[in-house]
Amino acid sequence: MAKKLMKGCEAIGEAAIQAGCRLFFGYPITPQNEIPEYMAARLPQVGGTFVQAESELAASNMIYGASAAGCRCLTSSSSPGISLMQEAISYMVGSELPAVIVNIMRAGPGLGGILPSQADYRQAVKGGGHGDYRVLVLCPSSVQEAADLVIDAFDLADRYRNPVLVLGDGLIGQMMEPVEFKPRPPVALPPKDWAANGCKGRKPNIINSLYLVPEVCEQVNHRIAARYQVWEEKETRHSGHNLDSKYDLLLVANGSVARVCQTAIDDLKASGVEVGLFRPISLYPFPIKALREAAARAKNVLVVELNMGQMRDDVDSFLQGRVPVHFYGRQGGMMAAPEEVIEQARAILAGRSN
Amino acid sequence: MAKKLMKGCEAIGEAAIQAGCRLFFGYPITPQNEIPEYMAARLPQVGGTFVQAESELAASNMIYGASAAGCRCLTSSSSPGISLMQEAISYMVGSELPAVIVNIMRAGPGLGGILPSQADYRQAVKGGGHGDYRVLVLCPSSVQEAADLVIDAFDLADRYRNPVLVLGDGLIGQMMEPVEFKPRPPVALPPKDWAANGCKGRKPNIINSLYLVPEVCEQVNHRIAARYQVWEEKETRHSGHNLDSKYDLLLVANGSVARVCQTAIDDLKASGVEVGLFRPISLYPFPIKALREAAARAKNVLVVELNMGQMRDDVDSFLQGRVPVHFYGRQGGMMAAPEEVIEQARAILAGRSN
Amino acid sequence: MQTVFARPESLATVSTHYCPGCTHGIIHRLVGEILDELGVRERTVGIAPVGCAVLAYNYFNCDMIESSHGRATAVATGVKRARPDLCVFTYQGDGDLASIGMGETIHVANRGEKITVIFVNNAIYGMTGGQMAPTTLPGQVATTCPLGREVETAGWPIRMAELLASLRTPAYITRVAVHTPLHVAKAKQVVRKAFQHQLAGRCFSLIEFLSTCPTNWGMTPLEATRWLEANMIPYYPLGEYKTPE
Amino acid sequence: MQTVFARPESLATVSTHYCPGCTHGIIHRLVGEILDELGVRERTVGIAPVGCAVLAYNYFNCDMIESSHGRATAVATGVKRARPDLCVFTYQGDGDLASIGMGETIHVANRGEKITVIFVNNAIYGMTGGQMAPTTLPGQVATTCPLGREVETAGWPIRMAELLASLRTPAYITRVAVHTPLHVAKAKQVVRKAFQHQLAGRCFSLIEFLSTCPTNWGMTPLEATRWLEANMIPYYPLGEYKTPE
Amino acid sequence: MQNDLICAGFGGQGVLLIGKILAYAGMHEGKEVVWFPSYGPEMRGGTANCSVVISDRAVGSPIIAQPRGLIAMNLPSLDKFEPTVKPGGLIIVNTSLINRSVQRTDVEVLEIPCNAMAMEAGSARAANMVALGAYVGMTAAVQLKEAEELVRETFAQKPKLVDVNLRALHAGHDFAGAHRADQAPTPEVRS
Amino acid sequence: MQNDLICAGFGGQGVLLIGKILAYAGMHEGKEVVWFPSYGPEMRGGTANCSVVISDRAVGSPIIAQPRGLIAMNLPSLDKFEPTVKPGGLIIVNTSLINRSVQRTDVEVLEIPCNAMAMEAGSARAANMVALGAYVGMTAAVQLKEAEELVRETFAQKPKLVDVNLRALHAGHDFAGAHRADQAPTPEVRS
Amino acid sequence: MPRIEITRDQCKGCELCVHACPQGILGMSKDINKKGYFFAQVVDAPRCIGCRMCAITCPDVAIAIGMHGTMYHYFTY
Amino acid sequence: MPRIEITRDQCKGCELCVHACPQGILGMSKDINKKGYFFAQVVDAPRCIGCRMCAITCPDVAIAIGMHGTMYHYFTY
Ligand SMILES: Cc1ncc(C[n+]2csc(CCOP(=O)(O)OP(=O)(O)O)c2C)c(N)n1
Ligand SMILES: Cc1ncc(C[n+]2csc(CCOP(=O)(O)OP(=O)(O)O)c2C)c(N)n1
Ligand code: SF4
Ligand code: SF4
Ligand code: SF4
Ligand code: SF4
Ligand code: SF4
Ligand code: SF4
Ligand SMILES: [Mg+2]
Ligand SMILES: [Mg+2]
Repeated sequence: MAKKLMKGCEAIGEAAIQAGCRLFFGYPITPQNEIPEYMAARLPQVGGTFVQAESELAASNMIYGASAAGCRCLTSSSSPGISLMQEAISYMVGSELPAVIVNIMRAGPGLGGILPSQADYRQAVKGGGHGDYRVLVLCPSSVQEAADLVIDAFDLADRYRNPVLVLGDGLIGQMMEPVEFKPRPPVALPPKDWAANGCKGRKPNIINSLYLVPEVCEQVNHRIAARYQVWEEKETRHSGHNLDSKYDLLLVANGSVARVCQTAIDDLKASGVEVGLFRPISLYPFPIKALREAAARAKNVLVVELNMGQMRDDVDSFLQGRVPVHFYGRQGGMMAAPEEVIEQARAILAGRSN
Repeated sequence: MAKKLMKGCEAIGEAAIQAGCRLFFGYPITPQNEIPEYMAARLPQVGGTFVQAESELAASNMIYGASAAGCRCLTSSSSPGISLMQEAISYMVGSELPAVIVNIMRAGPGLGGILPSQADYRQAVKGGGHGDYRVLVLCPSSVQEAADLVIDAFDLADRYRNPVLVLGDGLIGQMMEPVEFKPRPPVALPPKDWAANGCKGRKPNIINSLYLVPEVCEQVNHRIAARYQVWEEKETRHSGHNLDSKYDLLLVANGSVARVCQTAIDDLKASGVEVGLFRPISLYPFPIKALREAAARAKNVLVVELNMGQMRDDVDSFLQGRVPVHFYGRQGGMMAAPEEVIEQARAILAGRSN
Repeated sequence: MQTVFARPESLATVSTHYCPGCTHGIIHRLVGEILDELGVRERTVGIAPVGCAVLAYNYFNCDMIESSHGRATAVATGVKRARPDLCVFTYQGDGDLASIGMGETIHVANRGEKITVIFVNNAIYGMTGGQMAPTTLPGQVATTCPLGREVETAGWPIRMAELLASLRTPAYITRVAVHTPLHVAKAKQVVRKAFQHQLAGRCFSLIEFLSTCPTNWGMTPLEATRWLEANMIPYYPLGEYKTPE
Repeated sequence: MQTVFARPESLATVSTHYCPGCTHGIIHRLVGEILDELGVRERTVGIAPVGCAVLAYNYFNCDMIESSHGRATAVATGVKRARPDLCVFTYQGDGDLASIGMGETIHVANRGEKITVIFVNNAIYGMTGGQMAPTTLPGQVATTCPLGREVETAGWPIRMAELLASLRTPAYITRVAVHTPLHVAKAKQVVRKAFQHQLAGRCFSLIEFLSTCPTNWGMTPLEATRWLEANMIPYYPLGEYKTPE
Repeated sequence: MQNDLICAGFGGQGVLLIGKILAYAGMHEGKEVVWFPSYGPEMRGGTANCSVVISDRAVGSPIIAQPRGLIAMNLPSLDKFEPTVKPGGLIIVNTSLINRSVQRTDVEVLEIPCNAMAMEAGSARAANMVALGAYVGMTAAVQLKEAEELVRETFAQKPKLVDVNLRALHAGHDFAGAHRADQAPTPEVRS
Repeated sequence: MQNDLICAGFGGQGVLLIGKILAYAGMHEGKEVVWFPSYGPEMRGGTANCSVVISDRAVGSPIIAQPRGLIAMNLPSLDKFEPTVKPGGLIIVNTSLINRSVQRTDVEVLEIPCNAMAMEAGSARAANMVALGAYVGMTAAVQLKEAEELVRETFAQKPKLVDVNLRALHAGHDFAGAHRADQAPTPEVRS
Repeated sequence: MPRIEITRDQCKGCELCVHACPQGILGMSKDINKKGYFFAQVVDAPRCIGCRMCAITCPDVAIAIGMHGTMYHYFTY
Repeated sequence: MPRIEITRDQCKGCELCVHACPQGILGMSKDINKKGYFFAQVVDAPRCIGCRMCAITCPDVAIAIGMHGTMYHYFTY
């Protein structure tokens, strides 16, 4: 397939289809309406099914059902709608069901605003529902990467039988960039012999998260936690910019705002100042080891986010005080401009800063 | 009022009434059914109103409404039900509405089990809904303390115009202990001149969390964040046990399991081993300073929880590697026994441990 | 010379963000006029939805609460139970009230909360740009049913007035339209009745307004009124569906 | 000698946790018998609710999915849309289906999902210990209405069959009881019909079962059947409310 | 000093009430008390149990892994909890419904036909009071007169039942007294 | 080298399409491109705008605080964005709907009656193509023939419109050419 | 004569079958079963007419019936 | 003669009033108002009968009417 100019939302929809997803259940919400709209038009062309759910609550339980039946399926929403999915997400983890969920974040809390924001970082990486669980969180910073990560998300979800969240914001969802869907080698995945799809020739399968005997419930908790251990070892992803320079300052940023940081770094470089960018792509599991390595070479770290410093808290705790961690953030739908980042960077380099 | 033997749930209900709360909206769920049941019987006696909501989603929006009208009100639920309230909680923060929410936790994720658990720690202290927000989290470890904290919760909610979460588990909710409601001096609180309750003699009031102009939305985010800064300085609470001894090991535990630790410490003391207990009562804002002081005097810290180590992660990050942090947890509705804690403590003291 | 038609006091003197010809504006005005006529503005609390009417809190000149999508009636329940002396209304679109808020809608009606619901059925999701609503007509094109609503997969459009009227509890359920002056005038009587029921302590009342969305229907305002007349009214017959027992 | 009555293959050979005399057990058996008779056990997926029937996944001898409280029909939608070749049913209580799950219930019926819903109306929340249900009768005592349900504040009990039958889409809506052998026999015909509709590709079917809860009604099983006859049937008339067009 | 016990039986046998009366009595005597019911996944209409702790010091966990006392009102309860009782502890067995004897040899056992004795006292439903009386008689965990007072309060609405239940309480207490007199020296069941 | 612009007007004026054509053309020429629409709280049926970046290097933020170019199709758009344009940048003003002139003196201005010229070309709705042609003529951000190709593709379903829109595109391009010829030397609008 | 088999430990003693039997030939035991219930039993087997009322009523599928041919079936089931 | 006041900048040019006026005396301006709309205006004021159709129809409360006494009111409003 040749390069095509696509909105992030459309690329996400197409990526799901490329990944073999034939079912979409979702409810409209800005700024991700183009995902259901794309799917409504596109799925019937490939023999798939689009269902406009009556709510996000229903949508999240529909994917619970479709996944329980052994099929790849997608839902997407934006911040308030994702809050409404927290119970179902907890259930999917408890029932060990794969699922891919896309959150195209907007400003909060409450109704907030519809402009880009990264204020759902904590909800995404800490698990906003009840119980001990996590979802794997992938965070693209371009339309192409959004498409690639969505395809990976389906594989990861199936491999680990756990929901995977693709976390973008209004900027990633709304902007158009060139995208290419290259053929991918097929990935070997465990068979879905646990699915509830008719017990012909075998004992009935049960999809369930209720364990009335606490000893059993405890074991299940351990089994689930073990999965996250594996993730922390094997499934971290990150990227960087100008990391092979001799930088004194390391920026840490993800998603949309990492692009802004990249521009800032290029501009600084043009004026002879070297600054590195560490960009986590998997927000959970966080690439802690790689962050520490990148930070070890810096005198200061500056975390840039579109929130009040949610990832900063994590970076702070991962670096355990080894390097001073500074923060620059915009909130409520405001996007940081490269000039603002440059100013912050210069201030830190000059030794005057927060 | 004389001492009365009450279930934790009943004491919570009565405390709300003592705090002047005359409205309860909620939906049944084990192990907190006694809260709505108590309120259904008790509220009419004091001219109050009990409404069995059709769901937790509805209940949380009903308290949004009652609070917006300027009235004290309560809702309660247990883990899955609290997940369903995350959107409304985010809205209440966004609209700067006071509210008291009780979560009597049970095992998760998913349907999990109905036995005591502390697995919603992260959801509670990190904010399970969307956007940059926090709720103040109070965590009792006895029935009397549950009652006292509920009364405080109403004052705190009104003072800061932010929801306050009282976090107990099935043990706190279901056990009976003696409780006493002592008369309290009235607390001076700001007038609710913002409430939407008829605009006679003034301009209309608007309760809202939508800010379409991102600059304004950003300001609101800052105003809300400033509140949390104040909490971190002024509203932390903690308690301890055997902290004036010369301990080498400090236990950190909250809520129900802190009681178990207390027994373990007493038993250890009886055999000549001194161990301290640091018990955060406010889980957010976490009493970081006090924790650091208590931990500074220890060679090791052991966090004991009824989950996979959610508070441990926080303690770890607060202590920034100054003291080794160990963990012992039970999950899925299992309660740690004093003997288990003693064994862990002895192992650490003897230098063999996780 | 006396003024025989002017902006009611209960409508704030601001311009709305509604598209040209959108009948949301007429419905706002009717509510404002009745609040004026009944003299209850100062003890009224309105609940705004999420939908095109999200900014209704800026348009009504009384205390207003913005609710989350679909939950206006739950919020109204909280307000009315807390302060039974207040006059409480919600203003909700069809996505809000009949899709995501269906559970709350049925239950608020069935509990018989003493509130008045202004329900704006424009057969589409206006605010989010024209997706299918539970009220979108068979064959009607929307962005999430680009080939027109298929009854086979999406079901028949929901008639909320009829559905609610099949419950025993609610007091007053009526469907009106506002696409011609005569309909507007009739609708006004209905709005008055609904609020009067509330003020008289009778329980739940709901008015379903058939409303236009020229923008997302892809029509001029005038075409939209004609489309409403030709397509919506046959499927959504006007009239009183339930009156107090 | 031939066996004329025995446990159907579609019921697992386990003892249920239901209280003595609870008619949940009869309803389970009827479903099991029909799955056997129609020969569809091996292509059936059942959805268990949260309620006393939460462990239904252990009782039916076919693939089963446990859903969250109230969302069984959304889960069923996911299953059926993913695999239209499967026979899909949900089994839900009145709290589950008519309170927290009301939105999902109306919408699944109105979308016309090709599933069969087994709805157990016992006028109470059994599992959580006897709280008021949307179906609790006027004056009936429950732990959250200790003086009996007051219609003034809690509204009239919801008649789900009638409510759903007022929608245009659903194919088959019927109310039955199982408190006498004759009623059980009649109910069985209805269960058969409902599944046959699904297998014939017709859309949504729902059977409302009037069921007893001796434990939370505070009666012996026999008293419970009599109370059901005397109190529930008059308010919840038995019969077919909607049949395929 | 701490007394703790698990009191278990069928749902309708009033085992939770025994526990509450003990807790209340302890409270009235100025002790620290906690009562905790099983609210777990027991079969509906099936078994119920509660733990009670009566102590001189603040009570830690109210969930007692190794209770010092067990009142087993029916067979499933004995089956379930017999192995958990602390060595040296006490098991009270309702022989009216339990047709096997205790296997443990490291505990004290009181076999008492609660239902039969309650019937004699005037109502089969007062079997729980027989057991309560027996427990008080065996352990002196609380004073008998506190228990009496609480029985009076509990049935204040139904005065007819007060006497029946008091009779049952005393019958149990006396039975225990006789048993203790028989067995000397008794193992120390309190600590 | 980077070209970026904001293209703004009423909802129905096709400003988003101008942006998309520029982005596509840039992509076809092997450049890095990003297109980003305003999806903010504009009044329904009110103004719309998008930003486009066409660059030789990977594009950072697609939200352009200080655009190098502005196409203002109506008055509110000029009011809103005139102050943001980078000094030395370019403002294209649709004089058919804008009855004031640009206040800034540090930018290049092209005043062009898009609607009137579109009408001449055959359809008032092609005003956006006049503006597009003018922008390409002024900046050479992309090649005219790429833009032509895309116009053909865009209206492939309605062949009648292809010619009209191509005429409008050329009219705009020619107008810009004439303007540039008039003004020498021009300020550097690219960087 | 039909054969009524009541699985003793499957029975929960609800007595519904006892009331359903038109012949009045079922009764409750004096013993308790493993679950602790007084279980149902056939008291007067020869008078059984094989009508299946008991089995149709039993919520716990504790009753199985075998017989030769059709006997008194009040309705199809 | 009734006085029809159309607040120019409140009008969104929807033309509904133009179609509602039974006298056909409203029309759209050739100018645009501050919001960018061609606004409604009274073209033939003397023929106005004060029926209020235009105002009742206007979704933007852009029309106010003043008059002496009651004129042609087709229905109460
Ligand atoms: C939880 C949640 N889901 C979805 C949305 C997005 N959303 C906003 S308005 C709306 C629908 C509006 O349609 P309707 O209620 O019919 O009102 P209209 O705009 O047509 O007047 C939706 C889906 C949201 N804000 N919150
Ligand atoms: C989200 C959520 N809310 C509440 C509960 C608690 N809960 C479990 S079952 C139930 C109601 C059961 O009543 P019903 O559906 O009528 O079934 P029954 O037990 O009567 O058969 C409730 C409220 C829950 N598990 N999850
Ligand atoms: S989008 Fe539709 S409903 Fe919304 S304001 Fe415009 S015309 Fe009215
Ligand atoms: S509680 Fe009621 S519904 Fe539940 S099993 Fe017992 S009798 Fe049946
Ligand atoms: S088959 Fe009929 S007659 Fe025989 S025992 Fe059963 S109910 Fe009685
Ligand atoms: S109906 Fe079944 S469970 Fe009830 S007593 Fe008879 S055999 Fe036993
Ligand atoms: S009042 Fe009547 S006649 Fe006069 S302008 Fe308005 S609609 Fe026309
Ligand atoms: S109806 Fe109102 S908004 Fe529409 S054109 Fe007339 S005056 Fe203007
Ligand atoms: Mg709508
Ligand atoms: Mg029920």
